[in-house]
This record gives sequence, C-alpha cells and structure tokens, in this order.
Amino acid sequence: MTEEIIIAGFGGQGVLSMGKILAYSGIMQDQEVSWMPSYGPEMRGGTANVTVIISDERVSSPVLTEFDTAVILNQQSMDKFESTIKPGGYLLYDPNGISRHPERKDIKVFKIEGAKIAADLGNTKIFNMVVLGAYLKMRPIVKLENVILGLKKSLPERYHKLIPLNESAIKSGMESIEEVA
Amino acid sequence: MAKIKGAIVVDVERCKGCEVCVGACPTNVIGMADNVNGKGYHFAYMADADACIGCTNCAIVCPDGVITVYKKKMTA
Amino acid sequence: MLKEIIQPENLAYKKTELMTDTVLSYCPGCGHGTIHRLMMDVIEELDAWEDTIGVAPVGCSVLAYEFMNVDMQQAAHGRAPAVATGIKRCWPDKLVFTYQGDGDLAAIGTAETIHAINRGENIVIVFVNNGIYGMTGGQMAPTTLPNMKSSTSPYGRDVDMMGAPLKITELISQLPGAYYVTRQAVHTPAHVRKTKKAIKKAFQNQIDKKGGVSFVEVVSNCNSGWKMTPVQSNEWMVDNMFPFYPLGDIKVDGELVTK
Amino acid sequence: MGELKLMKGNEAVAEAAIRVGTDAYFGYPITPQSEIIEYLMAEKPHERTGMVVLQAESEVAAINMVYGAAGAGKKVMTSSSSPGISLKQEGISYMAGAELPCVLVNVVRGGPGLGTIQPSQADYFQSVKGGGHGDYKMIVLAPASVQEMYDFVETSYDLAFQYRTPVLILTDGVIGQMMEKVEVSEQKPRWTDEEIAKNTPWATFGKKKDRERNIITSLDLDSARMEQHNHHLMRKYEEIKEKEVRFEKINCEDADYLLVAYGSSARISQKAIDLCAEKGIKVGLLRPITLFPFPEKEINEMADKVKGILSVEMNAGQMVEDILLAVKGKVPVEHFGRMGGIIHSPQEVVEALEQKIIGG
Repeated sequence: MTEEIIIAGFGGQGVLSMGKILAYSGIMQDQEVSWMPSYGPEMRGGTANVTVIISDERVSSPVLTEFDTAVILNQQSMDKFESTIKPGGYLLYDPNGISRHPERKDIKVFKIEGAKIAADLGNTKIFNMVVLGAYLKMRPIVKLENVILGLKKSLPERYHKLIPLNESAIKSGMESIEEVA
Repeated sequence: MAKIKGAIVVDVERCKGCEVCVGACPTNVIGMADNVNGKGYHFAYMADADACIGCTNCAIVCPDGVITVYKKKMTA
Repeated sequence: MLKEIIQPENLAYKKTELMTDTVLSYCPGCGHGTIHRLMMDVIEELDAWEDTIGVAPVGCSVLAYEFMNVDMQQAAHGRAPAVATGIKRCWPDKLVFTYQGDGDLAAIGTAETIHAINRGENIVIVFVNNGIYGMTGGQMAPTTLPNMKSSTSPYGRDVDMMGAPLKITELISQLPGAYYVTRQAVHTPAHVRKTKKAIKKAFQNQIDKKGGVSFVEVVSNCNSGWKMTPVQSNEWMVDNMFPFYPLGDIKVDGELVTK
Repeated sequence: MGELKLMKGNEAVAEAAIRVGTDAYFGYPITPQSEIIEYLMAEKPHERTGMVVLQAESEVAAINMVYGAAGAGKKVMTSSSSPGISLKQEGISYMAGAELPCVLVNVVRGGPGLGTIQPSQADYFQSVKGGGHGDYKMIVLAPASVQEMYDFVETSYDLAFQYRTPVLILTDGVIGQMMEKVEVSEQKPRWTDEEIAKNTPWATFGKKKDRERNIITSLDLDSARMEQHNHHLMRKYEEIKEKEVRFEKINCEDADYLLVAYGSSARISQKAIDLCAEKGIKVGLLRPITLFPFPEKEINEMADKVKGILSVEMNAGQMVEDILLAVKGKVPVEHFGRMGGIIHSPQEVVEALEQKIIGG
C-alpha cells in the first residue's frame, strides 16, 4: 500500500501540522512516511501545502506532481491541485470560501464543512483535526488509535491535555463528511 | 662602600644594530661597533664598560632580546 | 673584572625561555619583538606556560608562532578574535590571547573584533598600532594619521577623501564586554615596564574570569614603513602618534576612566 | 532498536550532533537551514552534554570559530546554505591546509548570487573540486534521506578525524525540510580531556613540558616545504579515493540504461525508474553517497553493461563532467536537470531519459 497525499490551504489553517500528525500515525503502525512542505515566502500569509506519503515500502520521491488524494482547503489550492489527482483518486474539500467547485468526473469527491464544525465546537484551531477526521473516514489507511498516538508524539507535553478535544474534533469530522460525487 | 657594577653580553650575531639600547642607557655605556656582524649590522657593545650599573634598561627595550645583563655588588 | 661580574649568580636579565631562539623576522628596532617578549615574560611569571594558547594574525606578526614558545594557531586575516572565541568557548579554563596589528584588527577584522568584545569573550587581545600596513610594504591603514604619507596615500592621508583615522580602542571601550582597555608604548624602558604591567593585568583578569575582554593597545613604530631610522621613528611616534593616540588606561575593571 | 522520531532533515542533523558528542557548533542563520541552529538552541545542549552552541556575527566568523575549536582538538561543526558556504570557503581552505577535522553541512539553495531559497544541487563543483583557494579536497557525503542526515554526522566525524580533513554533508532544502522516520542512537559522551590529548596529539590545548609546542598553520613561506606539504595532502586524497568510496545501486543488475543521481535527485530518480519499469524499460540507478571520492570505477564498470547514462542533477550539469571522465567515452552520457530552485518531477526524468538517451 502506498498513499500519496497533497494537503493544501492557507497558511495558518494547520495544513502542515495535519500532515505531520498523519505522518506520525503512519510511523505508529510501522509504515514508512515522508512529509514534504512547500517552503519559503509563500508560507507566510499565502498558500501552504504539504505532500505526505505513507507506504509499506521505502518511500522514493518525496516530491510528486500527481497524487492519490488531495485535501483542498481554499480556492487557490483547488485551482492548482484538482488536476493533479490520479484518475480514480480522491478529493476532499471544505466548501467554505470555494467559488468554483470540483469539476473532475474521474475521481471521488467528498466535502467537509470543517470551518463551520470547528466554529460550532467553539474552537477554530481544531479545524484541521475535523478535516483529518473526514480524511480518515474517506481513506482509512491509519487506525484512529495510531492517530492518537501520533498526536501524542507530535504535540509537546504541555499540550497533551488538549488531546481529548482533538480526538472529538476528529470524530466530528468522521461523522460529518459527505460524498459529493 | 659597596658599589654596584654591571656588565652586558650582546648576542652579536642576533643584534640588528637598531641603536634603541644606546639612548636607553642612563650612563652611556653602549656604542655601536665599527665592524659588522654576519648579517651586516653594526652591533651594540660596551664602549664604556666601567660605567655600567646593571640597570637592565638596554635589555628590556631591545626588540630582539639579544642583551643579557649581569650585576654584582663590589666591595672596594 | 668583567669576567668576575659575568657569572650565572650575577644574572640580572636574560630573555625568557618562552621566546624561542629563532631570529625574529622583524625589522631592526621594531616594537613587535619587545611586545612578544613582554607577553612571554608575563605568561612565565603567571606560570601559565602549559595552559596558554595564542592566536597569530596575518601581517608582520604572521610568524609570531615561530617566536612564542607556546601552543599557537595562525588565523586568517582579521579573524583572530573569532578563532580565539572558538578555542576559549571549548577550553574555558585555558588562557587564550590574540596578537593583532591595526590592519588586521581595525580594518578587515573590525566585525570580529567588535563582536568578540561585545560578547565579552574572556580573552586577551594585544593590539599593535603602528599606523600602517607594514608587511605588505607600507600601505595606508585605518589608523594612518591625517596627512601621513604611505604607499597608497603618497601625498598624505586626505581625510576628506580617505576618512579619518579610526580610534578603534576608544570605540570598543564603549562596549559592555570590554573589561580592561589601555594604550601603552614600548620605546623607552619606563614605557616597557608600564606595558608589561598592563599585559600582566590583562592576563590576570582572564585567570580571574573577570568576564570580558582585556584589550592592550601598544602604539609602536614602523620605521621601515615610515622610512626613518629606528631612533628617529620613536621620536616621530612621540611627536605625532601620541597626540592622536594618547597613552594611558581607558577602561579599568569595567569602568571608563574619567580624566 | 533506537527510538523512532518524525524529524526534518535539518533537525536530524542537529539532534545527531548532540548525540554523537559534538563539543561545539558555530553558525549563522540562513534559509533553508536555520532550523539547525534553532533546534540546537531550543534543545539546550549545554545542559544535555555541555556542548557549546554560539550564533556568530557572520558566516566568516562562524567558520573561524570552527577553525579555532578544531585546532584545539574539539569535535566541532557548522552549517549554512550556498551563499553562506561561499563566505566560509576561505576558512575551509585554511582547515584543509592546516589539516583540521570538522563537519560542515551545506543545505544548498539555487544560485548564483542570492539566487533563491528553493532547493538546488548547484554547489556540486564548489563542494568536490576544492571550493576555496589552493589545491585541496574534502570528503563530501550526500544523504538521500532524513535517516542518512542523522547517520552521516557520526560518519563524518569518524572520517574527519581519521584523515584530519573537513568533511562536508552536501544536501538541499528537499532533504533538509522534509520529515521522515528516524531511528535515533543512544547519547554518546563528549571526549574527555584525556581522550582529546590521546586522539589529537597535534592540537593546541596548552604546551606540556614534555613536548614541543603545537602550531596550527597553513602557512609555509619555504616553497620546497610547501610543495612537500601539497604532496602530503595529495597522498591523503589518493588514500581516501582508494578506501572511502560509497554508493548505492538500485535495479542495476540487468539494466539497459543507467541514471546517476545523488541526494534528493536520487530519490526522485528512484521513482522514475519505477515509472520506467511500468513502461517496460529497464533502468538502474547508481547513487553516489560520497561525491568526493567519486564512484568512478563503479560507473566505468556500469558503462560496459548499459546503452547510455543520464546524469540527473538540480543544476546546469556539474556531476555529469565527472561521469564523463569515469565513462571514458564508452557510452553516451547526457545531463538532465532543472535549476533556479525548481525540483524536477519523476515524470520529467523519464521523459528526459526517453528523449536524450533512448531516442537519442
């Protein structure tokens, strides 16, 4: 099994940390992983994206131009990455702020009202965990228990008290994902 | 009465003849030789040996450290 | 009679064994040799022979390691304070000194000088200021006096065009990391004795971990570069250099000296 | 098995530095490698092992601090990215001349000049052909994974002290910024004063009564002695070429074509050979791990077995010159690479192979 994922959105949406937690979850179930951000000036205020690869085998190129799955969280990223999904692949997006919805017919498209759910839960910072939950429902490549272990590894000790909150956000995401096409 | 008498030994071959020691000597002991050493320098020597009081002034201003100073209390 | 005086028991002065027997590469009458010897005298008196590491610069004293009989490292032009920082940070209980000229310390190495002092590295910097680049043949240095001739200011240093001489010692004395800053000379026996005291104080500060750089400037001649005899050059130094670079303590025990 | 962590390449270098017992790190921030000094500062290595970490006023000062500490017998390292490494070249040349061990890391970015902060492999020439002034080389290791970023720190120290030479870890923003699984080793103690005296009897840590003073210098005004010193250095580099070549071969046994690539380019090329296999084209990958010494013998041998060789580098064609020297005209050799911070995709590598070698 190899899953090549692009996660793309605005800086500040927690794109990079969502990718990191996913990668750590892969390590927790003894898989090979890579996490490759786009870096530089575009990280500040503009778009942020990260390529995460989880595989049973040694990961070759950490840099990819086509993906099994895209998680898209703003319009610029939709424009940039919709076309990079392999036929038969998956697209998950948050419709909040999206003016042009996905048009591809050869992929499976899901949506998650991540921003809205996070706001309803009273904490916009857990937006990315809601999206992660939706992703895990759509692509159950890592087990929830390993995601929680991954969270523990990637969060500094002083934030461990927030793990239950993150876990409930992930579960909300899992419950709220909708298949579009 | 006891009198301090001094003497200097110049490492002739290492002396560069800069003459800084000449002016540093309070009793005008030092002169520059008419001869030259192996490097072609007119080296310093005790022109007036009797006058030396062993004060070490010449040695401490010598940039090349070529002067060794001795001093003895003489009982005349 | 001389034979009677010249006996080992009557020895009054002999150069320290911490100076090697290698013939100094400096011009006749150059102050470098005297300053080298004073530093080695001090290290001997402090019984610090086994714990001292020196850093030699680029310039006339590039070969200082041939003459000073202690462990020594040669540094790239201007970088001695950085090299000394590397050594001292790794060996905080050893004595580390740099020996630098004005071209090295006050031109190409200004940044390293200022930042090592600003960090308060616990090292000794001995700075020999003769107002000229000696080794490369008498070019203008940052410390060259106004109207002073050099091979690159053949009509005299034009301050409007070439800038004023840099009083780096006064400048660095303003930094909190400078613990002891003094300016001395070695052209007369009395000045040699004072300079030795200053160098000894500088090393003692380092031994006592006073927390800061001890910086000893020695205004010296460059008779070849100035195109004078050694004796004339010392007189010229007194008449011309000292008015611009006055001798004396500038900062003692971390406090600026008020005159 | 050691503890598993998810780390960036830059963080792995820094953690490895602490764990292998580095005495001092001197650096100056520059993208894309500032995480190295940031990580070190955050980890308080002076509390963990007594390691010194100091942010210098410039790259020039940093490399000279390294020079000082290395001359004094300590395990010391620095890191930078391309423009900063250019500034450090004078100091590196001094260290090669004075035969001092140290570990350098260059997380390469695109140039020339200020260039870009995006990844590149355009510092190959600077790394393997000397870099600074004078006749010298340094050992160059090119990690292709975060694990190798970690492991090569210790390897570099071993080589640096064995041969008394600077060793460079040559990497780029892809490996520096990406996160992968890393197995970290147990903490090793720093050398004691006695071990330093034993391991580096040439170093300046204070002249003992029973030995001559130690002098660290690259200067010798006597040309005959200086030539002897150059001969001595050349013999050392010959020994390194004989004994220290490292490389990895992937799918080379029955390959018709060969890709040669190092570091991040090798990772991308590995994907490219998989894509070729799907198309029925048999392509192998030879990944030099040491760039100096270069695996010329192995590449020459591969040239007897394949129909053509493509050098894949993120530059205008630098390593390809060493491949051409190694192949000695036996088979066609071409270069493919993107520049200016653009990372080539596996698909582009496949297309280049088809156009320049297979169809060429």
